[in-house]
Amino acid sequence: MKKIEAIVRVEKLDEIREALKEIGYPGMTITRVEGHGQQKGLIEQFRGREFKVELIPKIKIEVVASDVDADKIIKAITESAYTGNIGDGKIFVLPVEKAIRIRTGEMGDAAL
Amino acid sequence: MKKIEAIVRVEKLDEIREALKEIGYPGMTITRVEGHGQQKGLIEQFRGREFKVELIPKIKIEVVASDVDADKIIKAITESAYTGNIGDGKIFVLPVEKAIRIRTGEMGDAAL
Amino acid sequence: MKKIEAIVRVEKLDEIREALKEIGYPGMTITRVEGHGQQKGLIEQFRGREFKVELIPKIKIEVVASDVDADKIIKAITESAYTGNIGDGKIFVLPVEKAIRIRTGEMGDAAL
Amino acid sequence: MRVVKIRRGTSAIYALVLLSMILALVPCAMAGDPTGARTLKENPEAPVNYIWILVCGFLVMFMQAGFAMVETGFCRAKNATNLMAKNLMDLVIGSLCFMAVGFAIMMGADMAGLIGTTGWFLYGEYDVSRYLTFFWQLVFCATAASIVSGAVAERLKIPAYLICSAVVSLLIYPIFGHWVWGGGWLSTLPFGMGHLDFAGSGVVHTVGGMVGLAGTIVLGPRFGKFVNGKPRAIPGHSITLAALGVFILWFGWLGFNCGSTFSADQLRIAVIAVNTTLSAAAGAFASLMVIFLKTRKWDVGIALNGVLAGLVAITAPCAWVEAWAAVVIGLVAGVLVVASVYFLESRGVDDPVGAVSVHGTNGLWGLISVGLFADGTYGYYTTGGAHAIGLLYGGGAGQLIAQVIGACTVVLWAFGLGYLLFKAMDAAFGIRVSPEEELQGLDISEHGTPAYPDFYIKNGGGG
Amino acid sequence: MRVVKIRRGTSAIYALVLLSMILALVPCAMAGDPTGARTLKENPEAPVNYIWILVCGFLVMFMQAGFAMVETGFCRAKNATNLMAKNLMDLVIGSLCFMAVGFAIMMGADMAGLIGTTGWFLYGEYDVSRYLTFFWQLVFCATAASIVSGAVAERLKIPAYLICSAVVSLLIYPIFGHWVWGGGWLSTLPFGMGHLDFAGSGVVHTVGGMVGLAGTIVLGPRFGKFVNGKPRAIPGHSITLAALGVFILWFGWLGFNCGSTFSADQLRIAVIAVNTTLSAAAGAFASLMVIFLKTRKWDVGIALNGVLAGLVAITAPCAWVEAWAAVVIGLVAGVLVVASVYFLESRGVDDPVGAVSVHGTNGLWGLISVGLFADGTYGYYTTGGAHAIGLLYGGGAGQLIAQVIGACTVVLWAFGLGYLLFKAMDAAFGIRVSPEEELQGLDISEHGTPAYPDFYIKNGGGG
Amino acid sequence: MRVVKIRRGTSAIYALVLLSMILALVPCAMAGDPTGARTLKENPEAPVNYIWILVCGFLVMFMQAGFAMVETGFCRAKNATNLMAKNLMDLVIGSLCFMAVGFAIMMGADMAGLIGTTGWFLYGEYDVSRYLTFFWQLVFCATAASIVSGAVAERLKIPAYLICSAVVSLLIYPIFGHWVWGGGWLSTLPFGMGHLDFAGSGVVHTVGGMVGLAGTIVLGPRFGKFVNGKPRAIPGHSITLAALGVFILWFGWLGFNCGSTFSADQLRIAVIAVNTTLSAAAGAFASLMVIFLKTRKWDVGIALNGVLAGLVAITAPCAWVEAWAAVVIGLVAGVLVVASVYFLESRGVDDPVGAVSVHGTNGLWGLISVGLFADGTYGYYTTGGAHAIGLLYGGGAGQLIAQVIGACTVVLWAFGLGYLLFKAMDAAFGIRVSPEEELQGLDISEHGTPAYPDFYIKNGGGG
Ligand SMILES: Nc1ncnc2c1ncn2[C@@H]1O[C@H](COP(=O)(O)OP(=O)(O)O)[C@@H](O)[C@H]1O
Ligand SMILES: Nc1ncnc2c1ncn2[C@@H]1O[C@H](COP(=O)(O)OP(=O)(O)O)[C@@H](O)[C@H]1O
Ligand SMILES: Nc1ncnc2c1ncn2[C@@H]1O[C@H](COP(=O)(O)OP(=O)(O)O)[C@@H](O)[C@H]1O
Repeated sequence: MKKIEAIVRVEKLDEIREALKEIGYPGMTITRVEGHGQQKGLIEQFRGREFKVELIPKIKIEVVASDVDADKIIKAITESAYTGNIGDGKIFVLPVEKAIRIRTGEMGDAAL
Repeated sequence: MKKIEAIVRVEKLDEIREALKEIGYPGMTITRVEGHGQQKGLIEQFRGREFKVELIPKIKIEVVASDVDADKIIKAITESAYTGNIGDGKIFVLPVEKAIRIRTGEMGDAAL
Repeated sequence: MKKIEAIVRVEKLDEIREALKEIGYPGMTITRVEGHGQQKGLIEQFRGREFKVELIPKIKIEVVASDVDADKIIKAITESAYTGNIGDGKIFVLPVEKAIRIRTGEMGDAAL
Repeated sequence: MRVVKIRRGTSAIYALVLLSMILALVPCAMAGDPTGARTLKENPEAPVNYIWILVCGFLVMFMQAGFAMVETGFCRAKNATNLMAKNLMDLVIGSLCFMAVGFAIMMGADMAGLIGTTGWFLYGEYDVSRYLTFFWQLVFCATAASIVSGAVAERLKIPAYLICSAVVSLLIYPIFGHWVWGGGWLSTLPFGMGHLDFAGSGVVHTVGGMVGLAGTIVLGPRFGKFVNGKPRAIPGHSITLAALGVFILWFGWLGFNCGSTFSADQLRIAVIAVNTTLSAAAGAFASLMVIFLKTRKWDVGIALNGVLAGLVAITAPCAWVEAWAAVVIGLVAGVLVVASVYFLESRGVDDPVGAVSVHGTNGLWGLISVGLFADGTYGYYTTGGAHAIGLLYGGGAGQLIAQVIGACTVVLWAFGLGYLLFKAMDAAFGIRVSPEEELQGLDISEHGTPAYPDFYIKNGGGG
Repeated sequence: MRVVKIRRGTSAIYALVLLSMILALVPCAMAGDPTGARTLKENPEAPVNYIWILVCGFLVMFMQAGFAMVETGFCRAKNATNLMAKNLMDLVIGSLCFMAVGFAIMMGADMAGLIGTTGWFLYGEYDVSRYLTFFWQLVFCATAASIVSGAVAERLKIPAYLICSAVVSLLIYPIFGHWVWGGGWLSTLPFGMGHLDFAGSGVVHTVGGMVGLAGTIVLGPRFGKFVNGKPRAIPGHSITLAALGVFILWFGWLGFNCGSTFSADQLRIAVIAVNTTLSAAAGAFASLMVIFLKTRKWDVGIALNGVLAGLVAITAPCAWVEAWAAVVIGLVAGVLVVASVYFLESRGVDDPVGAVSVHGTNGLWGLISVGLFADGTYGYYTTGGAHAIGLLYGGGAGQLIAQVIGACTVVLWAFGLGYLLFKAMDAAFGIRVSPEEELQGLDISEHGTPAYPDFYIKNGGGG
Repeated sequence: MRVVKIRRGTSAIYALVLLSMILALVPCAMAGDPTGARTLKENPEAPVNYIWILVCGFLVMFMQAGFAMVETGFCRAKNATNLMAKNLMDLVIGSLCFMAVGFAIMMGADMAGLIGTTGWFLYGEYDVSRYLTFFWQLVFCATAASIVSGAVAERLKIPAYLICSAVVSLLIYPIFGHWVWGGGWLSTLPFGMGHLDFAGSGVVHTVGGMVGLAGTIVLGPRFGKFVNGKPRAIPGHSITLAALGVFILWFGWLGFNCGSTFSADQLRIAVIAVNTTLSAAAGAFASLMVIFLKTRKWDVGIALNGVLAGLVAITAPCAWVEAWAAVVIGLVAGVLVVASVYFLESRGVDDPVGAVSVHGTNGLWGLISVGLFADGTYGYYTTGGAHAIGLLYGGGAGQLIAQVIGACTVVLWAFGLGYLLFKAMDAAFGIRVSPEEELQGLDISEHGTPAYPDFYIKNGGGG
């Protein structure tokens, strides 16, 4: 199994979920995070003074999937998260050794 | 070492912590997340109109443990997080290569 | 590639970012988390009654880096996050199999 | 809310408004009573009236805080700064524009029952009673302007909003206000006692609601409001602040309605206070129950709208009806506001905070209700003279007709001008922010200032 | 707070309340003065009194916003919508029920010193002074009802709360109010000047606090409040809103106490304003210092409770004491509120916002303090007649006895009826939400509406 | 804001303040009118004045809520509890200290034009009019004390703040107040009508602002405010609460300015209400536009500061100028506040909420503007006597000179004493929290109570 971690634009979340729905709507967990990469910040202002916010709000989407499903999911996310501008985000894939569904005790791919 | 990631019900956090305390209260990190799996949403309403919230607040508990302790911890979480209803959540186990305690520089199991 | 997960003090974030800037300012993602380890809590009070908050706010910093960069980054974080008091936090290192930059489709080290 | 109109000796009719403005500036400041000493001598009871009107006026001014809180509470966190800006700036722009032009149009010397023509920039008499009238009218004008922001929330550009506030304060509100309260044609209709609107269900609330309706129609719905044509709820970010806003409005409204006697001698103020409170309560009760029967949930958001619906509806009749009628008016208002929200959404109209249903729809109901429930015990802002009497108290249909005429007029006037205004602005420079900005929230793109930078916000704010 | 009681010509004693209600509806509306013209003629000074009472009444109404903010600020985010619903609905239900029945019971023609019996549904005289009295009594009644919500917060079902609000407004408050302010038996006790409660430490605050105490006892503590029998703190979700609420309450309380002269002619209002402010300040100071000495932290939550304790305590004596006594009364109140909070928790009682300690305990202290500190310079809502004088000013124990009798009565009455009410409801349909709903928070289960959907909430809200 | 000074028969001059305090306590309570019956008989119009002053005083008290909301909104979430504590405690400490000593110094029998010397602890006459005066002065004093908290926010220790509040209420404010309003030397300057400050631009706002400036200078900037000497923005945690606070302040300010006639007979109150509103609006407009031209963003934070700048500036001249002048005064204030914020930051001064620029700088501008714009239609809190007339109305430079002298005096006095005070405290026990506590936020270290425990906070709060 793989854990797919995608860090994407906040505004893209709904679109990505739609894309994932089309390929079977896998279970997923999302987290509000902040980050920076190439995109080095955002100018805000407060009471007349501008300043740079270096950490920009992003969404982290985590999907644990079987090895076979992983590529499909990565593709769906990559396409739906794309705008072409700096800040589109990244996808990381990590190995997962075990998965358990608490409700049933099912393990492995059956638990996803 | 393993990283145990459990995604559980918000209301169950205290109970799970109690269960973990009993087996030695390992260090842990928790994160507020949202997710969906089998549980496809929650009906809320606003100013007279109902709507479905597809992403339900959950708690992610992360415990990095030595290979020997991992199973004990998984068992404690599985049992204490259980209600039997859809939405109980999942546990994923990932391999961890290194652990360092910043304060002392200790590494490996000693750092946990 | 490695994923470096550092759980550090909230107040140390700026200092750590400065330290990382000096070694090339890698992309990073941060998450607000709560945790406990050796540090077992904080005394707060409300309307005349004291109580212990067992889970203390912390920051999780995630940096995915090439195998070669990883050690440099770990060192930078370890040094800048250090105070010597209980609660300084931990660093975990996990293997990463794949990395993709959504904007360009670049993969592997090039995507970081 | 009517005021003692200050008619000057002149009866000249100016051919052009512009001309009149210039001419009005020619004569030196006319003899007034800037210290108030003469006024006091002539009327030793004046202080009671002054402090009553001022205190009630302060309360009306404070309603701005209520509007700001309700609107922001019912919208998303990513637009909270934007709503603060709009609610602040309509008061600011409104004050300055109303001083410059609006007040002259509304309360200046009447021309043909259509428009007032004197007193630009408060020029003319320097007189305490004139300042008093101006203060009262000013806070009312600001209320009308403020209503619009809720309907156009979360997508209208700031410059378009500022222009809209200016036009409402310069023209739309003062001209209609002149017709009803400034001695204009609606007040002299040959039915009943002429069109009656005690504290402004029509003049203030329907005007604001209709301009808002025009705005929301021209803008179109927010991104995500309709999915495949079906309306979705977009929950607001703070029920707490919304409720606080409603409590503030209820509080301020007591000043709004009771102060509209424009005189403390009218002991009828006690009846007005009771009616205002009972109608608000009845409105909340009805809204809450209607939705409870539908969804089995106690929907506090709709109950808050119900309070406001009851308050808007009782605003026109508050001085002319009995307590039981106030309860009935409020109950109807509470049902109406729910029906109106559903109806507008079914027609694809997206009014984020329910401003059109609260102020527009129930403003009209308030006007009509005068024609039904006026009980014949109170007159035209005075205990003397003819007393208003409605259909149910055997007054015949006369008053009702006058009310319906006024109601139709306000819809045509305010919606019409509002629509033209928004369409014109849209053609000129585009009134809606870009889709990216809307998704991100207006706070960052228009103001550079997220409202809650220390908190994690689930919607928008990102890059 | 007493009001000029409107006694009608009738002295008949009705055998049954129900019968009386029906009978009262038979005669046509009696001759009153609906326009206020006659009242004005008879008393040209009436406008000053009217605007004073109305403005103070508006302030009292605004206290609802204060209660809402304090209670929500001191409770968790997952129940914030629920607290808004409760604080809104007690005003709504209270207004409608008090109009229908409560007012008649409280201020109608007295029957045997026990109960008023005329004026159901405001039926009867259509008169400005009656409406004025009604408005004033209405906002007071709503205050009493509102206090309960804090004590039963975070676990009481909405329907149980609505019924409780109704019963308080229909019976518990009006009957006790009748005894003290409506010419009932407590006001005519043969000790001192009879039981005295200037603005309602007992009638409003202790009544509310005691019903709340009954509610919290029947409900039992919130999940997690006691761990192995030891009380735990459950911090509220917004100190900011709690503080805002306290400032609003302090502001409104000035109207509450000063307006209770029910007449602007009583220049004693200046003394009342000073006393109210000083007692509030002293209460905050005492609470803050007591806790500082204990924990070495500046506990603003307890200081906020201290303000309210000082305000509640000074409510009964505010017109009868000097400034120094107000400071002493406030200091004692500030200590008492802390002691009461600790005491109740030691007995296993969970009062989430401290409502019982603030309103119940200190309401009693306020009543007692009249018997101690009344300085013999002011009478029964008038400068004439006998002047209230307490133990410390050489007035003997008479007044103190009257105060103690009233204090015991209010505890028995309000706690007793409240307890019966909650027990009965609990037997009938269960007044407490399920443990799952409590853990998740009442906002979602009872209302379907989380208060802050755009923010991450640490407690509850999940599924 | 001036008050009828209560001069006692005594003209003795006490050598020492301490001695005077003791002596003042020797004579028994002098004959006053504690019931108000005699006052009413002598002046049947008194009730109107009493209720006017009380209601306006209530509004001034409510400004505390406004200050609390603005300051917390403009600071970070990790210090929100701390700001609530400070804003509450300055009112608490201020009330108690002003009662004990401040009032006697400010309004007691004058000694050499420098200081009042009678009435410690409100001892002396027990009289309704004295209580009335005390109430009014008390809420003004609390306002001055409250201003300081914004300037020293996010780093000052609580004990230092409490002492500062006490010293402001005991000495700094009352003595300067005595000079201007208590019959002291500034009020009798031989230029114009002496130094004029209608409602306290100088006495209240500049005093508060200058003490705040001293505090922020002694404290030094917050950690992170200047990076390599360049100022950084540290955004506040709630634009919503900041805006609410400004609306509350605007509302309260109407009472602050209008009530300062200390009499309802002065119908000039209508002019004051208009001027107050227009200046606030103009201030917001100017600030908003200045920043818009600079950054192309609609900066609502600065517009909120602009409102307050306009309000502070109009406070001194509000009764002496025409509407157009109020607009000009407000426009200048709006520009000035921006310039002042930039200037102070360029000098390394860190004033988290802009309190010095709003209250200090614009307080001075308000004083000056009396000398420029006073229009010769109103006198010294009365319609009779000499009328104030400024440079632009042909009154010559006399009034302007008096204003400049007063302005210089307030700067020297308040900044000087403030600086000494903070320096002395710093030497004695260190007034600034430790760097760790500052990073973590003062809420946890000083109070043990995070303001928003249910939410995730981005800054501080950790361990
Ligand atoms: N090396 C990395 N490790 C962890 N997170 C990263 C890394 N690089 C980027 N990110 C995350 O991805 C987000 C987008 O990165 P960015 O470089 O701005 O996007 P892009 O390269 O597509 O323009 C960042 O805000 C950060 O949260
Ligand atoms: N494949 C997955 N990858 C990541 N997170 C998941 C996945 N499946 C479920 N989750 C997380 O687990 C939570 C509970 O899942 P759900 O299927 O509702 O529980 P259950 O199967 O026990 O009824 C979800 O809300 C989501 O956060
Ligand atoms: N075994 C673990 N697994 C996951 N997170 C941990 C673990 N141990 C500690 N942490 C995280 O690290 C933080 C700091 O740990 P702590 O033991 O207090 O620090 P230190 O050991 O440096 O004094 C904790 O709050 C928690 O978030």
